Amino acid sequence: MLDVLYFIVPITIASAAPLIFTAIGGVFSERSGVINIGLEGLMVMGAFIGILFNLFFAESLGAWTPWIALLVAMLVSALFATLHAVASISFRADQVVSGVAINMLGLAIALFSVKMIFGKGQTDFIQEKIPRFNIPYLQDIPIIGPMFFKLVYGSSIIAIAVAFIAWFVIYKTPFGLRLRSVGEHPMAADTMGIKVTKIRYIAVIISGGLAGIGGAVYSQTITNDFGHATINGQGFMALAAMIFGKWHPLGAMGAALFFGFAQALAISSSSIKILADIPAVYFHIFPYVLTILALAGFLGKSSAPKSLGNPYIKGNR
Amino acid sequence: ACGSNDKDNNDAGEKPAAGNDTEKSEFSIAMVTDVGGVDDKSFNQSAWKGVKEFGEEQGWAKGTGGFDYLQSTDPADYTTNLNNLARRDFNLIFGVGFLMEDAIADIAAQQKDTEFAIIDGEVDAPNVTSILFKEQEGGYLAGVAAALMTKSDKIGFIGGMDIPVIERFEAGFLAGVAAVKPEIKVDTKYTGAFDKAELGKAEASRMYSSGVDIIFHAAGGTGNGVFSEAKERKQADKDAYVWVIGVDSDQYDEGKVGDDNITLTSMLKRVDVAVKDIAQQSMDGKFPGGETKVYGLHDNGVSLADSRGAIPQDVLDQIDEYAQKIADGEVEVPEFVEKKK
Amino acid sequence: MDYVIEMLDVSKKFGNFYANDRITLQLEKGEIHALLGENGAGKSTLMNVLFGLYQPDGGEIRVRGEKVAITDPNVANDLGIGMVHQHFMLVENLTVTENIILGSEPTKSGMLNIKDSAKKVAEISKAYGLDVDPHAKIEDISVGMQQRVEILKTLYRGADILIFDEPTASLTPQEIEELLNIMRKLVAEGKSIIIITHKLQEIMSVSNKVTVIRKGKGIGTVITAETNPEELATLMVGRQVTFKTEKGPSNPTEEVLKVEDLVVNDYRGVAKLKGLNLSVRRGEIVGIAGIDGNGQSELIEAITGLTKVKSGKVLINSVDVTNKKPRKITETGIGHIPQDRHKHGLILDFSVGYNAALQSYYHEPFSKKGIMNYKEVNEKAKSLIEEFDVRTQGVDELARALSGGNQQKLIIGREILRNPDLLIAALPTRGLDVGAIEFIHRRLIEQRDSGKAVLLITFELDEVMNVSDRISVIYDGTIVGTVTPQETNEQALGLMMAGHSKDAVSKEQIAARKDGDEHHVE
Amino acid sequence: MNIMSNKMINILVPVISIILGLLVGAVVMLISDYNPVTGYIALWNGIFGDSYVIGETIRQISPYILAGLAVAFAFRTGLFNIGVEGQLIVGWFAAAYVGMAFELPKIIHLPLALLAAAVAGALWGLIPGILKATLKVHEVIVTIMMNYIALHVVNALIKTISGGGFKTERIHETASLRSEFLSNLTDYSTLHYGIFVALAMVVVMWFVLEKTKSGYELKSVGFNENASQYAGMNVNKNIILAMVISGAFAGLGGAMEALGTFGNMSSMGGFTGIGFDGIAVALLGANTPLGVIFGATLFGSLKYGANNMPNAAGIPVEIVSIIIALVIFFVACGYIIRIGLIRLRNKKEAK
Ligand SMILES: Nc1ncnc2c1ncn2[C@@H]1O[C@H](COP(=O)(O)OP(=O)(O)OP(=O)(O)O)[C@@H](O)[C@H]1O
Ligand SMILES: Nc1ncnc2c1ncn2[C@@H]1O[C@H](COP(=O)(O)OP(=O)(O)OP(=O)(O)O)[C@@H](O)[C@H]1O
Ligand SMILES: [Mg+2]
Ligand SMILES: [Mg+2]
Repeated sequence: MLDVLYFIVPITIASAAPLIFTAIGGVFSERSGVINIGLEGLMVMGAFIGILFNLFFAESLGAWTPWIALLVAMLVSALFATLHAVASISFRADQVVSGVAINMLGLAIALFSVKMIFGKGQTDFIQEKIPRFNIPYLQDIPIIGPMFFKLVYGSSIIAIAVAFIAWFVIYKTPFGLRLRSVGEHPMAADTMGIKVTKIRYIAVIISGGLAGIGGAVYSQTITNDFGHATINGQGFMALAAMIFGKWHPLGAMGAALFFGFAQALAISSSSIKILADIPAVYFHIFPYVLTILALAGFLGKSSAPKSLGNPYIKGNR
Repeated sequence: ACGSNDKDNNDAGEKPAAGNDTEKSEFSIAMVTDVGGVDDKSFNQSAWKGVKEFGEEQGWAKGTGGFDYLQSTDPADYTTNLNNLARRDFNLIFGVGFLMEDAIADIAAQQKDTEFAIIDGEVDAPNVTSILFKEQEGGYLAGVAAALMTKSDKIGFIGGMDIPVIERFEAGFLAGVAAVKPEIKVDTKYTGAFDKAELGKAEASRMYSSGVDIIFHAAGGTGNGVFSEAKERKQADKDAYVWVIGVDSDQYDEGKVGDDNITLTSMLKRVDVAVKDIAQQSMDGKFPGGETKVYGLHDNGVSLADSRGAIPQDVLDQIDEYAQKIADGEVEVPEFVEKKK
Repeated sequence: MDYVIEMLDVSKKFGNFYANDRITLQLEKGEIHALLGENGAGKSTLMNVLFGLYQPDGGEIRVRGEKVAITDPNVANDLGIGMVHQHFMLVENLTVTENIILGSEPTKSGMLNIKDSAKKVAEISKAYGLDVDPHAKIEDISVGMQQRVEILKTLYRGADILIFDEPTASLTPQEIEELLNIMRKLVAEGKSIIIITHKLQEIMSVSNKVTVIRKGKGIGTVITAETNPEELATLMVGRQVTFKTEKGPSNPTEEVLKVEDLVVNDYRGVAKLKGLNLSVRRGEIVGIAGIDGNGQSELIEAITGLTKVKSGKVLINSVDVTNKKPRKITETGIGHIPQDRHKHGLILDFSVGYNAALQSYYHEPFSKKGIMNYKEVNEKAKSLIEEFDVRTQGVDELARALSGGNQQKLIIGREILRNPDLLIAALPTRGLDVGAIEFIHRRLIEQRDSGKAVLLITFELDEVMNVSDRISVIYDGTIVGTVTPQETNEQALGLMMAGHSKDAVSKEQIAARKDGDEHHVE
Repeated sequence: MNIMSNKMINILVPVISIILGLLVGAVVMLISDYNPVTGYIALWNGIFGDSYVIGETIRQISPYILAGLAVAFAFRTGLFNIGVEGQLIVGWFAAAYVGMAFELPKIIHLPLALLAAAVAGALWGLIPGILKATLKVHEVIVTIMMNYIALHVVNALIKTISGGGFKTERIHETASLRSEFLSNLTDYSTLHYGIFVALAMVVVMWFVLEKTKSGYELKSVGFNENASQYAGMNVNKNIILAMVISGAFAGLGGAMEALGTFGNMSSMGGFTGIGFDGIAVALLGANTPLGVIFGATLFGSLKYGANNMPNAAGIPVEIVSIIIALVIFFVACGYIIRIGLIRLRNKKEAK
């Protein structure tokens, strides 16, 4: 039994990490009132840039490479998200369409660049991966140690830290207060002298940065190269995690962990002998069914920010 | 970069043409990829390798009248791409992948003067040759290698989607393992997808954690996760005994961990060999239309890649013995997995 | 003259339409200046210009003698101008304190300093007698308290010029009285106030001067002490307005609505109606007087089937409709003018024509076998527009584009034209100008005179006194007493609304009879 | 007379958006050393070049119309159906199954297969609809999950009914949308009658929304649940109905593939993408039935015509995807173009 947990817990955390980053990015954007269905495209960009940077700078940067690659991926995706910001905030584009365009554009640009740079459909494999390590002392704690502190990715720790930092920023700082007010009632915020447009830009750019990290974590821990299928659907899962988590950073983290858990549970239970006769398809759909059941269990409306999706037009009521 | 030197000769788009058609040959060949593209490190790439090498050997240029390919971005593109090439008067057109069966059947019926070949699929038409591979024979050798190399006597197989081609890999692999060590029960899992690396990784993690030391994957991009997991284990512990057996092409590069490599070997599926073979026959006027050609060990259609020292020579010798038995017809490798109850 | 604000010949255009056409308004230090005009006259627009939400298309603004350009609310804040908006500018899921400090948040090492802020909020609220709970969420507090939060927001920023845009529209009489006192206190402290309101008695009681605008143009400024409500109304509307709606004696016949021992719980399971009894007969208007939150909403929702009844009975024309589907109940003969016209009364994104059919679209001739006949729908809507004087571009205009008064007329027309036996009118005149109010009151009385029953729910004492034939006072989920307007007065009602029983009140009344004579509305 | 009437602006906005997208695409091509003129000629020829490609373009548009209708219909009733993809997949399977499993006269078989697709899609929409209506579960998450479930379940079903294979048998001729006539007309393209089904559904959506009592209710609930409840409508029923109808449109989109383009269904390695593209199609068309035709035409033509760019101009498909994305992006930004046009008009009028 414990063995199962020793397997499930680390897998859960590791596979949740990219979703946590991205979903929290989504929380920032949507809390400011801007729908971000483009998370997928932003992740693609991050995954691509992470690998690209890693491949080119591994020689000179050594073990630091994956970490700096995360930063670079963050910057590039943040820049890319600016496109979504301009369209949906300044140009009042339909935020969903703009997001769909971001998804298409992200993948197209990344794949085109791969073709141009590598002359083939996917990149080479990186050698400097995000490392896994044992946390001294903590790993020796019985039961908990092997579950949480053995062979952990640094990126997983950062993901969890980011969730708490995001919670802190959104609920404990002036910026967070403004962010929330802008997403709920932008006109009220405006009358209080808050620059609605500025806050929304910042939020969307943050969402790009975090989704970029999410993508780069994924590509640098799981695939180790970048190709057309590296990111396929994780952005949408992150979107689901964000909604499941009720637009709350810790909720989003919880939901991402839940997805990872459901997946790990399916994998581990499929190897249990008595379940061996059950057709594989049941295990394949298990995580998704479990999610739906869990949602149905969490009664109550999810509370989307009230102005989500509405461009703010000064003086309109 | 590439392709910008097109001297386009679009005559009202009637027959869109590309490339410099200076040296038009009598015979020309082309192929349509499935959605993977010609650099998918898998059968598309291998098929294109065959087409290209064949064309270059004849001194042709890429483009109409020589050799060329079209990439499909969507299964709905198959027929149009095939039709497109047929209308550009290629003599022999390859369709790559079982998903193209129906499209080839349709177009072959329309374009009766063009010869077609379907890779990995079967189409019954007088102007179509079907090319199949005995993946089970390659899988068998992989199984032999795994069984000979395992220290824990625990071996894993990770498949992508649960479809007949992959089942042939599995069936052969199981048979190969059983031939060496019948007591080993291979841990077999299908992830249900070719593009979910995180599933491959999680599945591999579970297997390695349970003591498995060699995993054969036939799971495309999902397999990336298998490599990733193995490499991390190797990185964390240089002495860890973990291996992956690659599939389709030589996946040695995927296995690099610093100075080590966790790729034990790869099971090669030599689509290029088959493509060249059929192209030659067609050019010689001996196109085996209406026939199904099955390429196995014997025809060099499947084989194991160079293990670059990962497998010691004495083991390689033993593998060769098994290979010989298959080639001699002494061993018949099953195509299907015996239904587990 | 020492003007703190001078708006000189200010104009504001929307497209080609002048919402403000060279309006002048001058505010003295320490004065309460009322701004009066019909719905859509341009009052809010003018104030939004002053607050920097709109940019004027002409004229100039001086603040304390200096010419200024108020390019956004920040500038207004810096100039010491604060505004309490017609539709509250509060973020519902934030706390009182958070709403107040928003935009100029005090921090402690980068973190919001909620503790000190709350303390400061508490201090200011105490200083001005503005009772609020600094830690409550806006969505959980009453409208009156939200109003006070709005005021605190301006005071917190040190505003000494305060704009109130229709602050009393949704307050109870008690809250209004409180608010007017607060205003008096504020000017006593040296602040200056502009107030927009449609209630002339408020203007008379609290303001020093009144500026009247009509259809975007300034009509003039008068000194309150030198005018009277009739003159103001005439200035504003451009014709005579009668205040006390003429109505003959009622002639009630059989009972249409009977409510017996009604118990309704809210979603938390707390009882909101605790065994309420009520009866309305044909040919009478029964007014429900009471302070907001004593069960009025639940009563209406229970009658109309929008909420579940725990126990008790609702009978309409002797048919038991308890816990029946809303449509079933409507069909039994109820018309309902809902309290919140945007939330319940209209589909704002539907056209006027579509909205006119909201309660009857499923009937012939508007639809037949599942197919709509929009020609009929629009024909009907046209006659409604005609009959109820709904000012609109036409049946295809979106309901959203109508002013509040006209939206209300549309709803009332829709409900009355269905010819219901019982018309429930909840706060039917909220936010409307006197002209519109007069119109609506007349309609309610017409209904009564044609033998229908009317149930009027209102927070306005003079409305309930003027229009009702009987008044039932609701308090804490029950009816504490039913009186006729003739046998009571506003003080007595006020006491009953605070929970005193009818008998207790009439004893007090005898003592208070002497000054009762003086009390006569306007 | 106006120099530019509002109507003209309404037409100009998307046109300019498309031109802008193509212009930026041209810049991208120039930067990457391709000839944009050649590229666009190839694109044009790939869409309109001859009757064959026109046939194929129209064929490609059909499922986009249906996917677009599905998304648009849900949007009009206040729901965001990201699950069109999954509904389309189950519709595809249902049509393919009915098409192969029964032997019936065409007049019964084809409608039955279409109906099966619609019903399957509708059922797939029913689940998120019920969860939304009864338990307030957010439809976006449920539909995303339902997409994955559809993919795996359908793959498993294909394996089962094909006896361990990877594709269903070909449908019988009696269930096929394929048309000798249309095919001959377009030089043996795979154009099939599906486009008429799609257009019929456009009319159906228009009719349902604009002409029926249900449409009135659906729109009403989409705009304001509270007022709809006040008006005696059954809000929950309408939410479920909306998802069901939306799903039925999506399911029919799958039937286009099953009965027209492919004639069967193969195991799917991943999503078709049509459902996700349907989101863009719907919103480009402002969620109106006619708009969906515009969106689908734009999307379908670019997507299909793009295939000719590598073929005829040697330009990699990825560039084409970039261009498509840019066009969508600019169409989405139509507002700013509109403002620009109005400014321009006012300036001219001033003179
Ligand atoms: N954002 C806007 N766009 C277009 N027209 C507007 C806008 N805001 C106000 N108007 C128009 O300006 C006129 C004045 O509106 P305003 O809100 O100032 O009226 P008001 O006097 O405050 O009315 P009320 O007493 O109902 O609050 C209205 O007729 C309205 O049509
Ligand atoms: N989106 C809009 N577009 C055009 N005009 C608008 C819009 N919103 C409001 N208006 C105009 O603004 C004016 C005032 O609207 P508002 O809703 O404030 O009416 P009101 O009478 O002030 O309502 P209330 O009774 O709530 O005080 C209306 O005359 C209306 O024509
Ligand atoms: Mg106003
Ligand atoms: Mg008003």
